[in-house]
Amino acid sequence: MAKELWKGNEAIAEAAIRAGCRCYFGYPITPQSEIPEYMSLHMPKVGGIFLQSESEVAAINMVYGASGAGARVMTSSSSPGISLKQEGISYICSAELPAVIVNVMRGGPGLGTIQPSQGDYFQATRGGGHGDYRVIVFAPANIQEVVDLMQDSFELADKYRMPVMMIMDGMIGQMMEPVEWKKPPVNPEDLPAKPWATTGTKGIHEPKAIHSLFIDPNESNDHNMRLDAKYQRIMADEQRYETSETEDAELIFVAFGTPARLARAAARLLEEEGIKAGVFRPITIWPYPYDALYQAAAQDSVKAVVTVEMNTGQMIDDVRIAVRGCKPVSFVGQAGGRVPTPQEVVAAAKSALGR
Amino acid sequence: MAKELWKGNEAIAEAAIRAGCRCYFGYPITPQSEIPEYMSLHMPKVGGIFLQSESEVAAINMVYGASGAGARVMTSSSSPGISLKQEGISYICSAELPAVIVNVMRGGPGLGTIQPSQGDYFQATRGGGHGDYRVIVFAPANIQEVVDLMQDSFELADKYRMPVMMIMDGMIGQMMEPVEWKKPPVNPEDLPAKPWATTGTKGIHEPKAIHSLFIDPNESNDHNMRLDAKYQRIMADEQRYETSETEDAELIFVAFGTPARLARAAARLLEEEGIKAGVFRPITIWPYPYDALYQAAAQDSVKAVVTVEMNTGQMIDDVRIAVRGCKPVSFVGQAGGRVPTPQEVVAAAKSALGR
Amino acid sequence: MASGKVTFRQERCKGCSLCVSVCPAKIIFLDESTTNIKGYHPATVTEMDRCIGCANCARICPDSIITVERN
Amino acid sequence: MASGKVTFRQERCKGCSLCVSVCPAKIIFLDESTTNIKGYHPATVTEMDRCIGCANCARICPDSIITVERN
Amino acid sequence: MAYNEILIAGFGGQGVMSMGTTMAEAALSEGLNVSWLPSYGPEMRGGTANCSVVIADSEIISPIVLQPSELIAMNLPSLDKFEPAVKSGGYIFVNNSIIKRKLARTDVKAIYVPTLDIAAELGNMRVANMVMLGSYIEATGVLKFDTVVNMLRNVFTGKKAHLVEINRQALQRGAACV
Amino acid sequence: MAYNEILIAGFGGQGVMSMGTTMAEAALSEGLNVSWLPSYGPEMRGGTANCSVVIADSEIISPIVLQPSELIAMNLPSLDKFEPAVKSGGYIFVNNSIIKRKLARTDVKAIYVPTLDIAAELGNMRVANMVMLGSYIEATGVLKFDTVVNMLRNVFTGKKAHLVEINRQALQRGAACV
Amino acid sequence: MAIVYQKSKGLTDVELHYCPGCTHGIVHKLVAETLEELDVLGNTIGVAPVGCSVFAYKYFNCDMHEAAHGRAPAVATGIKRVLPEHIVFTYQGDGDLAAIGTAEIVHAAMRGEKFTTIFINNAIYGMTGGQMAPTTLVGQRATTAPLGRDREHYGSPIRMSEMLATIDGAAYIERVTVTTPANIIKAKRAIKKAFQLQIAGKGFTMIEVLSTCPTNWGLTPVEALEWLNNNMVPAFPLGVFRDITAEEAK
Amino acid sequence: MAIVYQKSKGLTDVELHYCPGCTHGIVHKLVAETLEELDVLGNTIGVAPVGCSVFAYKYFNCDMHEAAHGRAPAVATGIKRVLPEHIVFTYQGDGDLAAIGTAEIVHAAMRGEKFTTIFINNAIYGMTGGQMAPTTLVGQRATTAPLGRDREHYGSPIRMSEMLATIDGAAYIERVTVTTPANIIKAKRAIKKAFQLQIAGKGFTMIEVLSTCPTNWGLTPVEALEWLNNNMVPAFPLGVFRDITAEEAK
Ligand SMILES: Cc1ncc(C[n+]2csc(CCOP(=O)(O)OP(=O)(O)O)c2C)c(N)n1
Ligand SMILES: Cc1ncc(C[n+]2csc(CCOP(=O)(O)OP(=O)(O)O)c2C)c(N)n1
Ligand code: SF4
Ligand code: SF4
Ligand code: SF4
Ligand code: SF4
Ligand code: SF4
Ligand code: SF4
Ligand SMILES: [Mg+2]
Ligand SMILES: [Mg+2]
Repeated sequence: MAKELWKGNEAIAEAAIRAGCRCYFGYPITPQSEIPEYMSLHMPKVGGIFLQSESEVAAINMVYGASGAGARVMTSSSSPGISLKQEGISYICSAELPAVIVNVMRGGPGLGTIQPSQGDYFQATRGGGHGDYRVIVFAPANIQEVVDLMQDSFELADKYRMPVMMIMDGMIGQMMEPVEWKKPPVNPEDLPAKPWATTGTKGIHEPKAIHSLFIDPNESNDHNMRLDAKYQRIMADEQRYETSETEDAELIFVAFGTPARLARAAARLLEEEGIKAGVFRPITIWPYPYDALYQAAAQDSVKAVVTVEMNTGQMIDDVRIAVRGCKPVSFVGQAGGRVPTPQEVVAAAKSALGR
Repeated sequence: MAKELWKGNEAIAEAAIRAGCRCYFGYPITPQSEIPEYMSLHMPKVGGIFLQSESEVAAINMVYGASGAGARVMTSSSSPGISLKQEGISYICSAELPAVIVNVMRGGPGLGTIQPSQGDYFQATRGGGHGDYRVIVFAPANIQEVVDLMQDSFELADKYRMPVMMIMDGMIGQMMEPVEWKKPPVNPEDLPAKPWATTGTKGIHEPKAIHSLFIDPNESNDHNMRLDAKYQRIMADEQRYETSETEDAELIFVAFGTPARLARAAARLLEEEGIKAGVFRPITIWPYPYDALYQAAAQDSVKAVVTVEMNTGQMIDDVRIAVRGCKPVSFVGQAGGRVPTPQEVVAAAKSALGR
Repeated sequence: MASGKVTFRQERCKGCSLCVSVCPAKIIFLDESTTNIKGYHPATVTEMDRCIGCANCARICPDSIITVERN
Repeated sequence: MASGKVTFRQERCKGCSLCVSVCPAKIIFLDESTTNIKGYHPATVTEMDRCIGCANCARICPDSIITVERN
Repeated sequence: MAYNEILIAGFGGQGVMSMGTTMAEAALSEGLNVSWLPSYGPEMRGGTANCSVVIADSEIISPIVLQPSELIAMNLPSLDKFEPAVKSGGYIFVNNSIIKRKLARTDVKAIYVPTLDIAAELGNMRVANMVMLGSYIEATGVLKFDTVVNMLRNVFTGKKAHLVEINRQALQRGAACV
Repeated sequence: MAYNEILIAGFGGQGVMSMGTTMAEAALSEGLNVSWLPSYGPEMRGGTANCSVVIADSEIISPIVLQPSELIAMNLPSLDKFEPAVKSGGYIFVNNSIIKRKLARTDVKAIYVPTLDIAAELGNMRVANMVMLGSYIEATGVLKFDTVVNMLRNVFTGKKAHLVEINRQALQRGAACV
Repeated sequence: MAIVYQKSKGLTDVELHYCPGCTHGIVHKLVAETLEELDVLGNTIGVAPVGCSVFAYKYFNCDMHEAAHGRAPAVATGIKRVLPEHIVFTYQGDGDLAAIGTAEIVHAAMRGEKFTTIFINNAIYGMTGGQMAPTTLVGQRATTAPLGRDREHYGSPIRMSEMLATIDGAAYIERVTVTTPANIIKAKRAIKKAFQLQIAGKGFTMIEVLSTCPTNWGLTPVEALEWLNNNMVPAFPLGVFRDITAEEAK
Repeated sequence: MAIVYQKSKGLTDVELHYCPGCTHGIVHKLVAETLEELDVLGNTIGVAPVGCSVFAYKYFNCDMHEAAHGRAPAVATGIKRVLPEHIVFTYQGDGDLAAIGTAEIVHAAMRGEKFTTIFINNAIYGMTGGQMAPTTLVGQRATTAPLGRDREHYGSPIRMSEMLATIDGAAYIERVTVTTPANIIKAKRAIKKAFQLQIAGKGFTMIEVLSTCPTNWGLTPVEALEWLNNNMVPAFPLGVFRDITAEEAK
């Protein structure tokens, strides 16, 4: 198929519709408002539901209701709005319902800036809400990858009955890039039935209840252990990452999303100076590809690991966990809307190598 | 001073008043409702402000306003309510205002259970809200320690102009234990002035603005870097922890809050079997005492590190980061209201030692 | 006057007395001679012949434990 | 009729024409011969003697850039 | 090393909670370590109430009592629910004014206390819980009789001072049941 | 290896954004890698607009252009703001219909294009941005003239088809300014 | 003899956990009977709140979805938009609906969401132990208002029915109570009308039921009914506050 | 010659970032003039919202506190409770006040919080680029309602002044506009009265100002004023909706 030029946010919305999403609830916030805007125009055309809610809190709870009723449903927001959704996300995880949540990140904390950032890594990977839960988190690095991952997001959400989050810095939402629509669109009618959905007993089945209350400590513990077992399964089966030139590298950059591009540019600059640097890019940041990163870092050739982020250093915790002290780990980044330059990344790499 | 029997939640409230807190906003939620209840009766007696808000979202924003106006202010809630406060906490951090936030944790995720839990470790230490920010987090292990740490909490909040969070499992809020009031009460009038507070220009000073908006990426980056420098300072200066019998131990338990008691009981049981086990208890879980834990774990005598938590394994990430792969790290815990027994902890310890 | 009959699912009675308070015949009382599994003295009627089957008691019983029949 | 005088802080004018629309004397216009630093044709008055000093223009100017004086 | 884990359970209104706090206060004044933990939550709507008390001369490990060394069962559902959990060799105190069955277990010590009957004899149904407490003290020796009475003097002051005596009698009558 | 980082800046309404998307579409149809990124936010309320376009035959590193290889300045504030950032040896295209000053820098190539004057001559003020684009293409050789014209054919169809010609003329007149 | 009253098939056989004499149980029956009579149990999805009625999902004999505190109207919106032919209702307390969930109920009404809300106003936070609600009466004691609600500090109780009746999207709003068998019959009629208007697609419908909380009011169940009549009814007048069918008829 | 009109000292010299002809600037002036005239600038704390007026904290010549989106009434409550002798106001848009911040404004009114709210109703989300607001008119286009607001889907616009006027704690509520010099004078009078009642400790006061958003309405500033007059005023009638001083006088 030919490539088309798409604005990131519109591509996200279109990709969701092509993935069979027929239900969207959201509240405007820069830099992702084009998602609800696109949905408002295009959802009705495919017989889907678009509703602008009174707030992000309401939106996530509408998602909760719609998902319980069996819909393939999505919401999107940007950082402060995602913070407001945390209670609702925790409920959806506990009630084990599928949903896709997009966070087009802006700089924080507080009102911050509407410029791009990756400041919500912790929130996404550690659950900003209360209790023991996880969401699968994809961190695409360009618009094409957003589009490619959207269908997977809905499928994993259904498969594991849990939210899948897609996080990207605001730049990806605002920019235009060429996109190729590789997968055929999903017809929601072809999707497998959801026997757990509350769609009325029809007088046939026993009443169903979607809930997250387990008042008895033993029941609650069992529920948590069951969820944990599911999360362990996902950790085993769903890690994704990409490496470039990591074999026999002297230095490994670790970066997710946009900074991975910068890291590759920096690696090329380093190559010119005779330093072999590779880039390890997690695509799922939860489950985090710990073992793969360890393998890469543990190679004899590797002298240092440098994480590159558009924040003050968040993924570096996971990198440290992965690397298990086998190599020194350091950080280079910019927060709150600034993007590190390849030159800054090169400088950080050299200093990590002691040159 | 003589010991008195206090219910945890009431001791928290009384300790706050004795620490000079004269302003409280909150919303009821089990198992912490006795905090607002106590405040409603006792705040007016000291000329303080108690206001029950319409929601947790409103409460944290009232805290934001009151702190900006110069008050020594506190709010409290339990897990789902703390999730709702995340946006507000992110704002307060960015605007650099002091506040004390108490989370008497219950089992999650979702509505979960009202029974005690430690499921909000990630949320507290990694910032459940958006953007790069941290809060100082105390994790007391009994009511006496809650009381002892309260004054420090307000002082650190003022010193660093940021929220200090105190998290404890619901048991600590609900139980009664003997308490000794060691420190003299603070008279709020004696506290240092807050020149940054918005209390009117009086026609004398330039208008002040409390805000968290840094729209320009460079300004935003600078703001984040300044915050980060503050956090680095706190990491260097404010770590607190307690060790018991860790020297030359064969096994180190790591636990915060109530499970540290269980770990000590387990250590005594192990001793009877000839296994020397020590307990490392972080008192600040952010800043986390990484180096001290590393020192303890790196001793030649140590064969294994076992973390004990009332969740499905959250602090274990920090333990892994601290231990840097120098010793195997494993986990034992119960989630959602159940507390692991000393016997379960002993069994986990033995299996970690391969016995 | 119509004649009625009421039956109580006594093991579920919480002894709240709401039925007692609305019976026009004033024939319902809490049976203090017994305690059900929940620890309450359950509601009962002995002079059933005075029951008019008005269903006031059943209508107000929050626990839906009263069935009323009528001729 | 009172006579007035208006002054515009032209470099801040956004050329919105609100003042133009409310001047009873119809003497305000946007000066198309010039562009200020912000890229707008700023409001101006040439026939100042027809100004009655009613302050309509100043009252409606969202950017508070008009000062009105009157005899 | 004394380490008593006590579970007190019954209907709401039977004075279960205050029996626990009275024990805790007394233990504190004897210089022991102590914790008191109520059960809480919507199950309370159903009308049941229970609390855990731990009294020890060493550090208290957990205020939650899962396997009580002593169970005080004020009603049948509580006995049914918790009898199996009691530690072998422990005590079960049975409020046999309303619990009509005997214990199923034989590896624990049973103390039957007709709390309501005695309270009725004393002319105040509200002291039934103190009758039970008297039995507990006598049987276990965990707390001193005088400490508890002194404690009551602190609780009932002013207009309520006259209540000390009837509570003391209740304790004594309970002790006599052992 | 071609790697062009273009910054286009001016007032809102000068066609800055569409100049950028036109370049991006054309680049795509030439099989090049391309990205387009608008500035956004409340500063837009002030009436300024700018966008970054990157056109390259290799992977695009970042769509943000901090040090443009080519700056297209449609008004004076934009020139003032971005002139210092342009890479040495790069280009600055100056809309000298409204920018009355010359460049301060000497290490960059200056192209002065009287976009409004030419657009006025062509009888449609809205093609001023295409005049500028014509100059850009001609000076840099980054895109082929024909590609851009073909692209315009895709954009202006049906009732608007007649606009292709005037836009083509605008491009040509712009090219002639170089 | 014929059965003239028995437990509704709209309720499951699970025992209610409510305190003795709590009117939550009465209202449950009325909703259940309505669903049974309208023969829509198989086609209904109820939304339970967080509050004493948190376990409502075990009691109603239809599919149920439990919402977060205050968010039942948002959850119901999600459900009803996906299943427009189904019957959807929320069952919410005054803390849930009139405090934390204020925005959600107002906007469900504004959008004219086609579900029915049963609003249990007992002037207190029952579940959490008797804290002040936005509907607590001036002077009424609560665990967070130990000296009684002070008008100067907290204002007067909010009247949600009156407030929501200003909103166009609300089709039917009535305030009832369940203090006597006669009032119970009236309440039932109101609830039924609300569901009927929902089925007719008229818009948002809400029935506010003045209810008791004997436990937290510190009264016996029978005293509580009296207290409600004497104190709550004057502060929260019974009646119909909005009825678009009446307006349409004009 | 004497100066009859000049920029208020209640405004700083910072240039406003608003679009040309946006009435936000007019309302800023009225508030500033009021504070100047009441001589309370040194004693006032304003609360800025998230919306186009997010930078209001740079413009008012008094201490300012910027709130999160919708939460200005909660922030103002915190401030006013700590500093009861100070003057506190919030300045909020319709997305801020009537959507995400619904609960906060309702409960500030209920409690009778003694601050003044300036509510800028421009029937649109200005800052984020013209999305639908709860006050968007039926049929009015918005970027999230590309075919115009559909009553069946979204209900009719919410009238916040009417709704809040049902609340006892509200002392004064009036809706004004700024489309003409005469209306501007009336609006100023309303704003001044609100602040005066705040100073007198009467309770919550709010002035709703029907405003324009020429940019997102796609109209020139002058056309926007006309559109407001022709379309918004009929949907949102001007007038006083609550005035306890009038009630007290009775
Ligand atoms: C986010 C959140 N905040 C607070 C609570 C605690 N909580 C549970 S129910 C409730 C209020 C109950 O009162 P109401 O809604 O009036 O219902 P009632 O129990 O009186 O029927 C509260 C505050 C919670 N579960 N979640
Ligand atoms: C939690 C959160 N949600 C959404 C936003 C994005 N946002 C900023 S302003 C705004 C609405 C602005 O509209 P309004 O309040 O009507 O003010 P106006 O710009 O029209 O004056 C929105 C949705 C945000 N900053 N924070
Ligand atoms: S049916 Fe009527 S008369 Fe019979 S017991 Fe019930 S209330 Fe009394
Ligand atoms: S109303 Fe029902 S629960 Fe109450 S006493 Fe009568 S039968 Fe028992
Ligand atoms: S003061 Fe009146 S007459 Fe003079 S310019 Fe202004 S509007 Fe016109
Ligand atoms: S109203 Fe003010 S900004 Fe608008 S044109 Fe007139 S002077 Fe300029
Ligand atoms: S606490 Fe109150 S509302 Fe809740 S069940 Fe008991 S009586 Fe009913
Ligand atoms: S977008 Fe609208 S409301 Fe915002 S400044 Fe521009 S005209 Fe005013
Ligand atoms: Mg209630
Ligand atoms: Mg608006």
